[in-house]
Amino acid sequence: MTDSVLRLEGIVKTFPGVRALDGVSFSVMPGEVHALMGENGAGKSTLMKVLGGIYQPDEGDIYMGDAKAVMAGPLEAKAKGIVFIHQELSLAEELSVAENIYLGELPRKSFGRVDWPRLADNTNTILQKLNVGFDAATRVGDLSIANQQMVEIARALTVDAKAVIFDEPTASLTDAEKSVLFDVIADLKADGVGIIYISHRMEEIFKITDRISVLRDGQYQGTVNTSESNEESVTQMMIGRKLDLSRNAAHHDLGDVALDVRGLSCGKLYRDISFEVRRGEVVGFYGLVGAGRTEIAETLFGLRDPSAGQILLNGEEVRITSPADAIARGISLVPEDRKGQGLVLGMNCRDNMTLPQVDDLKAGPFVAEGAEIAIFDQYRDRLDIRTPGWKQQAGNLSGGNQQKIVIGKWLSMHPNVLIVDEPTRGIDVGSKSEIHKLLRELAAQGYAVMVISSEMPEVLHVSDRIVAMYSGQIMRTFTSEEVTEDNLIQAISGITPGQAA
Amino acid sequence: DGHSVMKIGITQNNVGVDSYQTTYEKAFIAAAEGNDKIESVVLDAGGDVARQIAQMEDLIQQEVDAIIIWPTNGEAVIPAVRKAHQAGIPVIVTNSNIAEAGFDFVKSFSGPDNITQGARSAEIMCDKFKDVGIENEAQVVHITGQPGYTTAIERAKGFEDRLPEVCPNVTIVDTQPGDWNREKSQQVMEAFLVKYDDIDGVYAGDDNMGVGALNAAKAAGRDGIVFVGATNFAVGYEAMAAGEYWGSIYQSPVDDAEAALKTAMDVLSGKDVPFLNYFDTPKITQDNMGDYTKPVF
Amino acid sequence: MKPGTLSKALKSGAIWGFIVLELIFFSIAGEFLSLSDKAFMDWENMLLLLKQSAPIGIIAIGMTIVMVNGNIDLSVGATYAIAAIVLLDSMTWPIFAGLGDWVIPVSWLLALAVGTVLGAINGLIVWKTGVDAFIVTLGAMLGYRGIVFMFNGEQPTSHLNWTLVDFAEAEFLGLATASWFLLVVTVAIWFLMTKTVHGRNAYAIGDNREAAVNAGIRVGPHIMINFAIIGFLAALSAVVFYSESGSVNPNDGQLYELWVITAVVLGGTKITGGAGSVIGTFGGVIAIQLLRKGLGHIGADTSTVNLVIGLILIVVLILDRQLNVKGKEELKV
Amino acid sequence: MATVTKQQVGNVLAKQGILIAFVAFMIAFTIANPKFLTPDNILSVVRSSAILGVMALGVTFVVISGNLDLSVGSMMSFSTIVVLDLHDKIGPAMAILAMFAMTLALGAFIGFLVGYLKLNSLIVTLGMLSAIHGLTLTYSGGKNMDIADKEGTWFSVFGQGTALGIPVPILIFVALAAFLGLMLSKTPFGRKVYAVGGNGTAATFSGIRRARTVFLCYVMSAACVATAGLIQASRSLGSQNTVGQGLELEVLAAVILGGASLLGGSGTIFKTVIGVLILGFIQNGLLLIGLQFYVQFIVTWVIIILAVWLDIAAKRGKLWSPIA
Ligand SMILES: Nc1ncnc2c1ncn2[C@@H]1O[C@H](COP(=O)(O)OP(=O)(O)OP(=O)(O)O)[C@@H](O)[C@H]1O
Ligand SMILES: Nc1ncnc2c1ncn2[C@@H]1O[C@H](COP(=O)(O)OP(=O)(O)OP(=O)(O)O)[C@@H](O)[C@H]1O
Ligand SMILES: [Mg+2]
Ligand SMILES: [Mg+2]
Repeated sequence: MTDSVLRLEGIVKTFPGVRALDGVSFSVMPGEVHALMGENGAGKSTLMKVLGGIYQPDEGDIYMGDAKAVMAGPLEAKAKGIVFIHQELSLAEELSVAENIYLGELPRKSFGRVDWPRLADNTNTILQKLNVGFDAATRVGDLSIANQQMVEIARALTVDAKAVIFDEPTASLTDAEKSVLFDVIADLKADGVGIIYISHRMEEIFKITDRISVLRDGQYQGTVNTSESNEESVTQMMIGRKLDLSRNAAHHDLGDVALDVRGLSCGKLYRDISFEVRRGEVVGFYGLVGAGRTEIAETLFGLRDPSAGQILLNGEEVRITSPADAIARGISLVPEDRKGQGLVLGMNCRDNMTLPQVDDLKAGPFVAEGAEIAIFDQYRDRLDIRTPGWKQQAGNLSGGNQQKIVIGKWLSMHPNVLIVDEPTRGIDVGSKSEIHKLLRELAAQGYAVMVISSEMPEVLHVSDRIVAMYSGQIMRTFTSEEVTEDNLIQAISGITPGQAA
Repeated sequence: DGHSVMKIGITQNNVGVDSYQTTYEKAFIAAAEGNDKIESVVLDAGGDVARQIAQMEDLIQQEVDAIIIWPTNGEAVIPAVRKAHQAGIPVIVTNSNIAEAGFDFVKSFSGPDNITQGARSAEIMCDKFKDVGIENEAQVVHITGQPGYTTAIERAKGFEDRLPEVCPNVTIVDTQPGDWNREKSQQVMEAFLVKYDDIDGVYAGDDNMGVGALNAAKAAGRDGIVFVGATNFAVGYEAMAAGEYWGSIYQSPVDDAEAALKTAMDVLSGKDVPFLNYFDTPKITQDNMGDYTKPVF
Repeated sequence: MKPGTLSKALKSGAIWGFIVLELIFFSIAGEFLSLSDKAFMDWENMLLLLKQSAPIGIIAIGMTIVMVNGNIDLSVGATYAIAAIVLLDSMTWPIFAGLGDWVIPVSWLLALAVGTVLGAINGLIVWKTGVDAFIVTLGAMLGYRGIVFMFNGEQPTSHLNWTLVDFAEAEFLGLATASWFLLVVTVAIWFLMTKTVHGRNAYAIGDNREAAVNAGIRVGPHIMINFAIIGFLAALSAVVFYSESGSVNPNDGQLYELWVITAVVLGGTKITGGAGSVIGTFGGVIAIQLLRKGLGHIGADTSTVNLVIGLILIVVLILDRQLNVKGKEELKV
Repeated sequence: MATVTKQQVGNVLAKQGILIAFVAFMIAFTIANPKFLTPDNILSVVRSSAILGVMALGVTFVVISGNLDLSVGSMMSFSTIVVLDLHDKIGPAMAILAMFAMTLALGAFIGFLVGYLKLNSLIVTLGMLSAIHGLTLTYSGGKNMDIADKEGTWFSVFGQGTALGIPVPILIFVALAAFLGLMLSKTPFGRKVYAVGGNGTAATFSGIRRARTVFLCYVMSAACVATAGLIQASRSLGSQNTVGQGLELEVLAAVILGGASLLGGSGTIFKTVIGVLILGFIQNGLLLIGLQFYVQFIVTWVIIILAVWLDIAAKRGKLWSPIA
């Protein structure tokens, strides 16, 4: 296989207590989109970081073409033509879009000056290709997460890349942006660039990739041609067993209205929002980036003050002034940004999980550590969290397992109203269906559940009713019987039913 | 020259760092306010030469009639003093003098003679050693003021030059700074006591530090040590009265402040003033302390 | 105008607004409280203010780039003192005896070189050991001060060279030598930070170090260069100041780090790095010098000055925060 | 099971690096001067470290919560002066109460500014460093404060007394360290302090009242400062306005030596105590060897950097930083 752009042989990487990569070998051909798949914590990101020069492998070699390549650091990897789009955003928020896209390689003039006109030109060319709604001078911190992700993606287009690594690029993108991304990938492919594509979304994998390599527990499981494979077999390779993907949304009786929102507004963020969630019901919120769903959730959790409207819990009007207040009223929020809002990365997994109830878990004046460990164990098993033990720092877990810690944290609060914002972002197929099952189960147990998601299959799969939002307003509410992909897409694009008809 | 009211500006070294300087400031303000011929601008350099030079410039710019300066550094302020001199404003130096290179630009110095003070402390200590008959074997430790302060340097020099002249067989076994600070000095003394089994005398750059050292000795149960300080503070005076502390140098910040103000007034009213205007800082020991009132600071 | 431009302008203008307030306050209060016949807002007085801002100002400009870079330097006061000693002492070294007044530029260069090296040592330690800059420079604040004392015991180091003093006291186009240095340094570092690749990378590193590393920016050398720059500027500040005063106490420069950091933060630089501007810092320096001068002008005594300066710092911070509140819609975290 | 792997050794080093460094210094000093390790000297060092130590305990909370406190030195001067002044006016018991109340009020003020108004703690406490110094000078009129009857007051017990043969300041320090150590590591409040310092936003999203937590840390720090002021006042029964000046940086150095990160979220009381002792013994050891004071400065510099460096090097498993 001397014509490969990139070849890995026997890569081993260990962390204290974890053998993250255990002799992984595979290769990427020019003009190929190569999917890398595996459960959360299988070692995908670690492998890519080895490729990108961020980690040094304990054993094994990397070849580019025929030559052995040592990636002593990110700089060297980049110099060799490897571009790495990270799973977690890697941006300088205070700087402009242009400066971020060309981070580390700003065009120069004499005396080390930045060539601003050239920078702006180059950036605008790329942004046009990406068809985004912001310009080169925008401060990155002012962009939504999705747009920030687009800035990351734009970096792939700045250099003469030999290989581009996308680590879950679509986790926070909606369909429109995704299709732009796929166009970009097609262009790169046409230029003979080798592409490694990591994602947990099967439909994407089968849409754009040529071959699929699978990792399980740090070990290489094999490579298959995408065209000769299917979801089921790939899943089996990943998790070592068959997965039951049947919809588990058996109807059950709905209880009283748990949450009733009437005419809620919050400045320019959203206007006149009314909906209700009953006990036993899962209500999905679907919309484009910036539709204002997250802000509604934050308001219900006491993190924003509404400018108008009422919130009723169990029929009683309430003013929720802080998250502590919300928690006391039985509301839980699994936030959108797990690193920034969900976890204290330097804290161990157990302490993270019990943080909201630490005041209630007491033995005398002290925290009852035994009870904490029991809670941790329970949710580790239930959510299949992969970690060497509760003492592991949350920051050392893989992205998906971090997300599971956050979910466990809020499930263990046994809320009346559970709000989950992008609950399966970065979660592997197996766990994802577990979480979907869990959400249904919770509803069946009488929880009122709000699911905010940008993944249509997810919303369709778990919801009893779906609220479609566009630009801060509710366009339409569907029941699971009447909803179709088409009318949902129309609703979130701002086309009212009347116009659509 | 037709002035009915004299505007006198003063820039002090570092008020608030010890009660001597604070009492000086209070006394100066009181003296100036008690005299309706005087208006005063009182500034504090906070120990910072750059700020003091800026204050000199400010006073020149405000066109005061005379400037009193308590130098943060006897040499660094000379160019600023020259500026005042060139602007026709007489400059009086107070408390610690500026270097000789600047003498041409100042009218007078008013203050204590710190070298003499150091020398006198050496004499007090030596006399006491002779009294008890240990002048040929005594071992002395020396706790100095904040490193870098003119006063600290001059007193240390006076003491260390004079002691071998009067008591040639006494040895100074160790020197460490106590930063004008009682607690710091106590800590330094604690270490000395561990290190040296035989300490006969302690000289501290002021009484505050001297009393700190005394506290350390008392706590360690070591008596028979002769404590000598300088700038007699109230605590030192009391310790003397209690018979625990041998002697010090009597120096009143009130005298210091009033002498400076008076010198400035004399200069302005055209009187002849001597260039070096030392006010007296006598020895005070347990023997003669009755002649002096307890210091107010 | 883009949304947010106004609030941004207000935000970066906070320090200038504060300066105007100070001027108004001291002018009015000065009418009643000061015995000077001259008004506070006298042109000469303002020129003097600029000159007096130079020692702290030059260092503060350097601190801006270090803090934007995500670090801090607590050792600048000690570096300043060491550079001053080298400047004054080297003029008396026998090997330079034949140079006459040409010893002046030689000593200047020597002092600047020493400052640069001291800064670079801090930077190198931060880079190679990965110890936080706060700790490295807190240690250096002690260590460098120890070197100062080692040099001449507790004695001041002095050398009064009147040629040098005359140069330092000279005025050109109405501005004192020190003022010129302050202005030139401000412009030069402003240029460095806004126009050059090095400057922009400094922002990126301070903003998100991991992202900068991932993007292949050589973070270490940047850190070291920025520390070398602040070392150089601390030395330059000493060179400018001690050319005029001719003698350095071993204590000189103590607490400068605190004043400098205060000026930088008042000027709007983020303590955690990634944001800040040299022009803002310049405003911060002027604001502090105005405050000190103004309080002297109205005859406040030492305890009042301490009290007021402390409280004003806090008030400015509160005002700044009020200006930055995005409104009621803001996320309450 | 008896074989010790390299990794285990590494783990021990990483966890106890600072302790090992401490033992190394002690051995070195003892070789240089055998008097160093005498019980008398040890007691005397620990006793004089107690004041710094008590302050460092409180600052540990503040630092773990992600903030700084540069005002503790000034505040300590304030409480010392106040309690000494009031001692003769309203009696020792009332004086102590009043002093604690005033010092806590200052702490609460800072806590309010940093916690509730979310102002930057470095600048706020820098401002308070200056403001409290001014307040102390105004209060005392710049004069030293002394208790008139130095022999006849029970007030001296806190600084000069002994119980069970151990000086009271040491007992106070140890008791407080144990109490606060438990509070930090075992109680819900301690957990919240770590969470707030580790990631304030995530803590808020977990229902922790971040402002209140920060506020309480500053009040706690003020309580420690007041205790330190009490020991100080009682030890010397008289004081200058500047007694605590400069201590803020020593306190911070001790806390950092103990391995607390200035970014917040890490550090322990036990390690802070070790940090305090290291500083105390370095100072004392160098005095005993008879080195010039400026050598102390230089040695402290080297030791601070070495200790922190080795600590983090052990944690990351590499001596040199991975920064390119
Ligand atoms: N810095 C680290 N220290 C310790 N363990 C680590 C570190 N980084 C990763 N790991 C561990 O290595 C394993 C592989 O993690 P990695 O991030 O590569 O998983 P992944 O396949 O990308 O998962 P996901 O799909 O959830 O992103 C996990 O068990 C993780 O806990
Ligand atoms: N281009 C943009 N420039 C500035 N702010 C934007 C931009 N796009 C979105 N925002 C802001 O970001 C927020 C929307 O964030 P977000 O994308 O999380 O919305 P959402 O409806 O919760 O969608 P999702 O949950 O799918 O991400 C809104 O407050 C919006 O004002
Ligand atoms: Mg991953
Ligand atoms: Mg959202």
